[in-house]
Amino acid sequence: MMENYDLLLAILFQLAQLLLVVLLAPLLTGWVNQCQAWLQNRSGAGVLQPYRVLRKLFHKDAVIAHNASWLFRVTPYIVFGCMWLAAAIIPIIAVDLPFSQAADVIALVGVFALARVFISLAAMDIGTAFGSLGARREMLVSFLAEPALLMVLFTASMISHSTQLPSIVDTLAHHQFVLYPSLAFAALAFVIVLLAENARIPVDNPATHLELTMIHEAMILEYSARHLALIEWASSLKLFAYISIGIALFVPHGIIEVGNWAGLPLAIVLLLLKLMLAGAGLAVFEIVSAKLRIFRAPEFLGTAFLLAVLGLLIHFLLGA
Amino acid sequence: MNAVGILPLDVAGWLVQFWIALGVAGLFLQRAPQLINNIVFPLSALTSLLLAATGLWALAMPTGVMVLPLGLPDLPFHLRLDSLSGFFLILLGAASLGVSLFSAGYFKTMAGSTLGLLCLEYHLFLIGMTLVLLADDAYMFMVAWETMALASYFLVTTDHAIPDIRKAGYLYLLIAHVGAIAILLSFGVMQGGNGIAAYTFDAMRAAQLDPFWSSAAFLLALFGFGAKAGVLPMHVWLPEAHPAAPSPVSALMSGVMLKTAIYGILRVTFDLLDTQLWWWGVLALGLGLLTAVFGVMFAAVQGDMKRLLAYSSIENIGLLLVGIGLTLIFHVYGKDALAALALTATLYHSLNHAMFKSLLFVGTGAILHATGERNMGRLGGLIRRMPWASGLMLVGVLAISGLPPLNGFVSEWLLLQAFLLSPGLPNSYINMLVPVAAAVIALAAALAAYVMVKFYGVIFLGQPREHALEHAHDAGIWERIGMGWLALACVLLGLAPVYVVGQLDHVSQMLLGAQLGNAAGNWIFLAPVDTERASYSPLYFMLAVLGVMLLTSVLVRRLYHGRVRRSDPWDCGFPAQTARMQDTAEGFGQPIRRIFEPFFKIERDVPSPFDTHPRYHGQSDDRLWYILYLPIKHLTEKFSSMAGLLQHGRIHLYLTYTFVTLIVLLVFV
Amino acid sequence: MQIPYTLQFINLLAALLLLIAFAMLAQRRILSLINLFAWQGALLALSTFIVAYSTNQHHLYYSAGLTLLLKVILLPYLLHRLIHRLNVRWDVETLINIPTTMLVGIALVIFSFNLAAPISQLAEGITRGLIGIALACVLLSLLMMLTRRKAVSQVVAFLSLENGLFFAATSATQGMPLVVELGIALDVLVATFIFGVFFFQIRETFDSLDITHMEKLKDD
Amino acid sequence: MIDLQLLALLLIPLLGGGLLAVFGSRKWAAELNSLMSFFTFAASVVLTVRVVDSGPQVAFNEQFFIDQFNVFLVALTAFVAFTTSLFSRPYMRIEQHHGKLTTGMLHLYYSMYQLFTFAMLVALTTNNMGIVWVAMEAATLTTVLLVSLYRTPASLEAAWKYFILCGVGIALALFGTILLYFAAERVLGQGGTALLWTHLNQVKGDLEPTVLKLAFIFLLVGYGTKIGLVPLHSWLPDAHAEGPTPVSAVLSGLLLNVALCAVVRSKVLVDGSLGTHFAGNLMMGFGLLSVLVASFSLFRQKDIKRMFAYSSIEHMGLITFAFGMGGPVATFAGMLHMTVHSLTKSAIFFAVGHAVQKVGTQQMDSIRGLLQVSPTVGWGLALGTFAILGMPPFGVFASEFLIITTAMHEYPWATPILLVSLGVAFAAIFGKIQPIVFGETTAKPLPHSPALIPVFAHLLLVLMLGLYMPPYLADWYRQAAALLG
Repeated sequence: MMENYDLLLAILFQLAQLLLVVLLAPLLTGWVNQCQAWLQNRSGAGVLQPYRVLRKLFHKDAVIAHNASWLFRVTPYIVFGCMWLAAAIIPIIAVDLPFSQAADVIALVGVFALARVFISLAAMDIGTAFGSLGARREMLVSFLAEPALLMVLFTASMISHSTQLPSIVDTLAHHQFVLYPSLAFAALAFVIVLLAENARIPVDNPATHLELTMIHEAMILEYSARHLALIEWASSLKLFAYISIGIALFVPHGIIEVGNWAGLPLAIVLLLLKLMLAGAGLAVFEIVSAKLRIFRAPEFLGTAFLLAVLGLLIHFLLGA
Repeated sequence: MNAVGILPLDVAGWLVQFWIALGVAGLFLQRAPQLINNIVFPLSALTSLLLAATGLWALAMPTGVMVLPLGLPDLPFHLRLDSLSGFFLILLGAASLGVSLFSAGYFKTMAGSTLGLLCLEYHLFLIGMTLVLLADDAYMFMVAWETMALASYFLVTTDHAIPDIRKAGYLYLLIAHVGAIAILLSFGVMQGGNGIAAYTFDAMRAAQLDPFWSSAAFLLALFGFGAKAGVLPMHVWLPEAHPAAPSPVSALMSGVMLKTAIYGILRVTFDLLDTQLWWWGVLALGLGLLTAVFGVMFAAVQGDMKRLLAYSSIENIGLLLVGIGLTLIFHVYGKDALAALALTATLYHSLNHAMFKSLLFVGTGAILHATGERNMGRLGGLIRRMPWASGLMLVGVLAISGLPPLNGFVSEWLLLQAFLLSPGLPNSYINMLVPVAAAVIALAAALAAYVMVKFYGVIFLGQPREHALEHAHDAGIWERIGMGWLALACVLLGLAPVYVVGQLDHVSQMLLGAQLGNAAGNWIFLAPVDTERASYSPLYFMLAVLGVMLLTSVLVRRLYHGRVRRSDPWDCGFPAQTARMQDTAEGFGQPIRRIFEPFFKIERDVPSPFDTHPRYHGQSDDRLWYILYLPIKHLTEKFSSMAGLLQHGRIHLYLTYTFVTLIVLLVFV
Repeated sequence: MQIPYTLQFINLLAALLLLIAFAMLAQRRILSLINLFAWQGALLALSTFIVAYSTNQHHLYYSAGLTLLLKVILLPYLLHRLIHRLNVRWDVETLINIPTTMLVGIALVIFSFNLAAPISQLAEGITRGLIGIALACVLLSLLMMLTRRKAVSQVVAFLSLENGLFFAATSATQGMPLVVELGIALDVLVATFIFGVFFFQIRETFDSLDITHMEKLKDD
Repeated sequence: MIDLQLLALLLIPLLGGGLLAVFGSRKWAAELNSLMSFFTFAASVVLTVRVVDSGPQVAFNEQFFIDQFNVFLVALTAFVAFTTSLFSRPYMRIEQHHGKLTTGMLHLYYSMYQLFTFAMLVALTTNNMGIVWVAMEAATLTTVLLVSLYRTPASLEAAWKYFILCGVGIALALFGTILLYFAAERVLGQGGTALLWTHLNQVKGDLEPTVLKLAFIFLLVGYGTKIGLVPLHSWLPDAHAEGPTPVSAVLSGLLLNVALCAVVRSKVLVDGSLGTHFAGNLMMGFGLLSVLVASFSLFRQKDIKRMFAYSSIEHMGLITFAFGMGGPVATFAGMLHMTVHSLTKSAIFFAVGHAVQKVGTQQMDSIRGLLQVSPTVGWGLALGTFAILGMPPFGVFASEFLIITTAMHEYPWATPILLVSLGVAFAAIFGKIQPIVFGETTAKPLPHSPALIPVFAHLLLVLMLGLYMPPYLADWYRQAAALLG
């Protein structure tokens, strides 16, 4: 009876988080853009702008190239589904979510990879010069970013002797406070990976459609209306997911167990605070740094990879 | 022993005999090729199925042994079917089932005489591989091993009219033979006692070798089997032979034959040798990492789809070798639970690779039939002409890219888990090595995804690069069935890891005396060590993804009218775009070539800006060929020219030889 | 004790045999080469006869007669006719010049004596030390074979080699069993005939008997 | 009884030689040739059964001696001689058709063929070391005529070299025999018995070691020339390349074995007398050298028959090495290898013969695409090549496996040399044969249908020996091996 109640509660929490992330994600994107606008002292379109964009896109008629195949059409749903799921299994408010049993950090990376492969394939489907160019660049960036991310996660899971995000967070947040030098390296690497994977400056620029530089935008050139909407939504979900991974790994404090009603409000407030800070930080970083040439990007990500491995090695060296 | 008194080994024997019958039948049915296609190959596929079942049955059964009245007078053929052989029998049967079904349709167009021979060689190849798995003494092993090599050689050189194919066949059989010599030597080192009877595997198991000699045996075996598996630096034959062979044959070679080499390494290292040393593991690990990265790197820059797959096979062999190395390290340091984990990952991955690599190779066969083109630079847009093939290939591509919830991901997951659990080894250097190795594995996996996106995207997506592709036809019914089975196997292996791991426990029990087990205790969650550490449930995972997708699409359909308008793609203001302006295979590989420049021997001729008919040509060669193989060739030629000086044509000289020989002997004796 | 005359005589013959071998080694004219060969045969027959007499073994008489017939009369006659028909008189320049050949020859003699020394210790009766001489003759003829250019002189050398063997067979070891001797004789005869056939064939194909023409077959 | 059987064995070929000397130029000479060879084979089978069942035998007041060892060679010789005669029938017809041979030459060929068989059988069965010599010389003389059959400059040169070198070699062997006799007569006394192997074998302990050492050196150098041991091998490639193909087949298939048999006989005596492994070591040394040099020489060959001649040198070296090692397993392996090598090599020469007739040249660069023009010959050559290269499941691999594994156990230092040589030989021969078998060609079919029964009969036997050895055969070989020790 009791554990059934717990399970029910857990599932409730899981569903709550599903809903929360999918609704909150565009807001985060909006917030980042708004911060940038402020920093460039423009007035900005307001934090709700992404919602408006999505609404507009959903109401339009879809235009699809003549030779688009089924792959092209299902991709947005797959990508959206994957990102939603990824964002949903990262403990941001409460730890033991039932679904994170089914997919640990490696699976998480797998989810991202799945979405990436599909969107790259879809980009190549039409056969325009841009699509395949974007796909190639995307895969190029990712084949360096993905292992780096994996290494970052490994550092954490080495510390907590687990690849389950909940247990990682549990170890880092709820046991006695320890300073992990290895995590410092990991954090640095993670930031770079985050920038690269979410098509932010200096690797890519979400705001440009300049052929020579764009990566992510080049892939989705052929999408319109609801498909585009889903993809945009998915990318803001992705940003949300990455930031919450960062939170879970590096500042997990304040995340509660399921059923701890007393801590819940505080946890939510803390989460929002963290998100706002992270978004602002991202905005600042993007403002102050310049876009890299595309062939500098591998070196940039290479450093991330090396940093992550270094972190892991340091963990072995110092045992922390 | 079961009630009927029939053992798996007997059944395997019958199936082999049936295969022989089928092969000979093929030889005699040359007049009626359609019979070969529609009866012999399907029957052979059925046999494969039964063989796989037998292997599954044998996993749980006690080891069966048999001595045939064949072979050498004092060394008759010994057969043995234990869990290890059983597992690889499953692999062989499951893969060849799909390939044989595919072949039933694939060879339709082939001339009767050629087809008859090919049928015979094909079955001899299967038999050879089966007997390699069943052999229990050195002589039979060598006979089966070389029969396998010889049969596959003749299969590779089916289109021997083409000089390149002859060259490939030569290289292949030569390296295979050198490897076989090394294997023979390693058996010789392991022989128990003297006399020819010392060459049964049992005698070798009983033999007590000191570390030096057992290391010698291990190194020789690693070299010999590595030559067959395509481990660096003996890999050069692989990218030549695989494209040369007919696609079903490439599928068998890459999917199954390479695994027999893995089987050999496991058999020698864990079964025949009684002691292992820690540095063997480190060696295997390092070699495996090199091979993996090398393979995937070269796969990324290939323009020929079968060469690309061949290099990706090299990569996967590298991963398997890494797994073996890890197993060795754990086993030597007495962490047998972890060793079991690594071994399970290795076996699992070899099974997966057998499935998806066979699928992809037969897929290339279907493409070859539809278009007659192997060069990816002339393909494209086939997804619209060949819905079946492209759909089934997509499964293979996702699987080999290691994406959840398919099978490739499971074995990678297990392997990475093994790495994550490795700390706490007494040797700090190895402890340092482990994270680096894990990083390299992750890198290779990510690159593999890159390669596969290139593979699938360039071949199936985009616009057709040639007009001929406009009327490419889809795979026939037999081909579809064959590919369908392989794809299904990829999905099932991905969704039911718990069951598979449970079966693999028999093998690790036999080799290491330890099992992996499943901490989660239920069939949904795969949790190697304990649920707190790590758990994975592909079933839930897939349900969740599908659920979310359905939910989304339903919502979208509900809330918004979903009209779709077709129109031209956006040409960014340049209306004269043609299909040739798409990204080519070379173009897709270019960043990789740029990043790993030092590893390639690149020849490029770039047209001058004023060239009216500009043609770009770029080729990335294997440096090892120039560093390693050519010198050996030159050395041999040098020696042979020295030997040639003896035969001078002058009879006086010859008489002088006699004279001098006589005098020398008289003086010195 | 005082050595029996027969033995002294045989030793003398042996010495002469060796001498003739040297002479053949030095000889340039083919005709006189053949004559020397005939002389060698004669000495051989004589020594065989003496051995037969001293050890009175009858089959040795036969072999003595055979030798006389074959090596003194038949073969020289055949060879004479051959070179008359083929008119090859001279074997002018040898491959190695004569003095060097002689030096090498002497070295060979010393060598073979030393080699045979332990054996001759064993030999009792009349055969002491003859093995060494026989071996020397064999090696000298071998040396001669590999210094001559013309086919004919090579064949003569070959035949004198067989003489050396015969000497060893009869004098050193009191004669081989008759059947063997007969067989050997037959072979030698046939061989000579075949040689003869060859000479003609060789000459008509290469229009010369100079075997340095026959160096086409080689690994290149 | 045994006398009769032996008499039959020896007289049939002699008679055949006589008959063919008379009727050699008739139309049915070829058939007669095959017939006589068949009778010889039948007689050898009878003799074999007799000997294998009731042990070693002596005949004609001990002048002849047959034990399991030489009766095995007798059977092998008779069989291969028979199949070769079958092969030579169409082959020679085609040669005649191509105008390479006149009827007179064929006349000579057939009669010499029988006499050659006779000489070999005598050399094998005789008990008298002197007669062995005589028979070897006779075999040489007959084959010299056979090698020079075409009367082309090349064939003359080859025959001349063969004649001179083997003549000298044989002469040296005679000196060795004399020394043997010299040592023996001091134990066995004057007269006939002192050269009889059986007697020598009984008293080998008392024979004078120093003399026997010398004797063996001469015998080895002498008969070794005929075996084709490096560096005495120089005549062999020429003779094989320039003679008619059936002759090449019997030369490398049989004559080399016979010479080796003589060496092995004397080895038994010498090592028995010395009590050391002196002779064995010498044989092993020569064997290894031959294997090594021959396998490297293979690379440079352009003439196909020449190449396979070198491969014969290589295998003879291997066999010599095996007999040199001694011991039951190695000797067994040596005999097995003799068998499979004779069968395979002659089969290869048959196939090569027809291939060469198709294109009219022995230059490998100009022979292409056999599978296309005549699949049977092509497959014969391909399978034969793989067999001779020691590819399982053919019998050559079985014997090589036994030899190498024994060497690993007894003389580990020798194995690398052997294996390197085998690898090199594989690379060389395989690399040259592959384009010959595969690819396209413009060659025309032959006037007479090629004789392929011999080829595939041999290959089938070799295959069987690789997979399954009849117990009868195995026991027989074991007994023989036991005899040689």
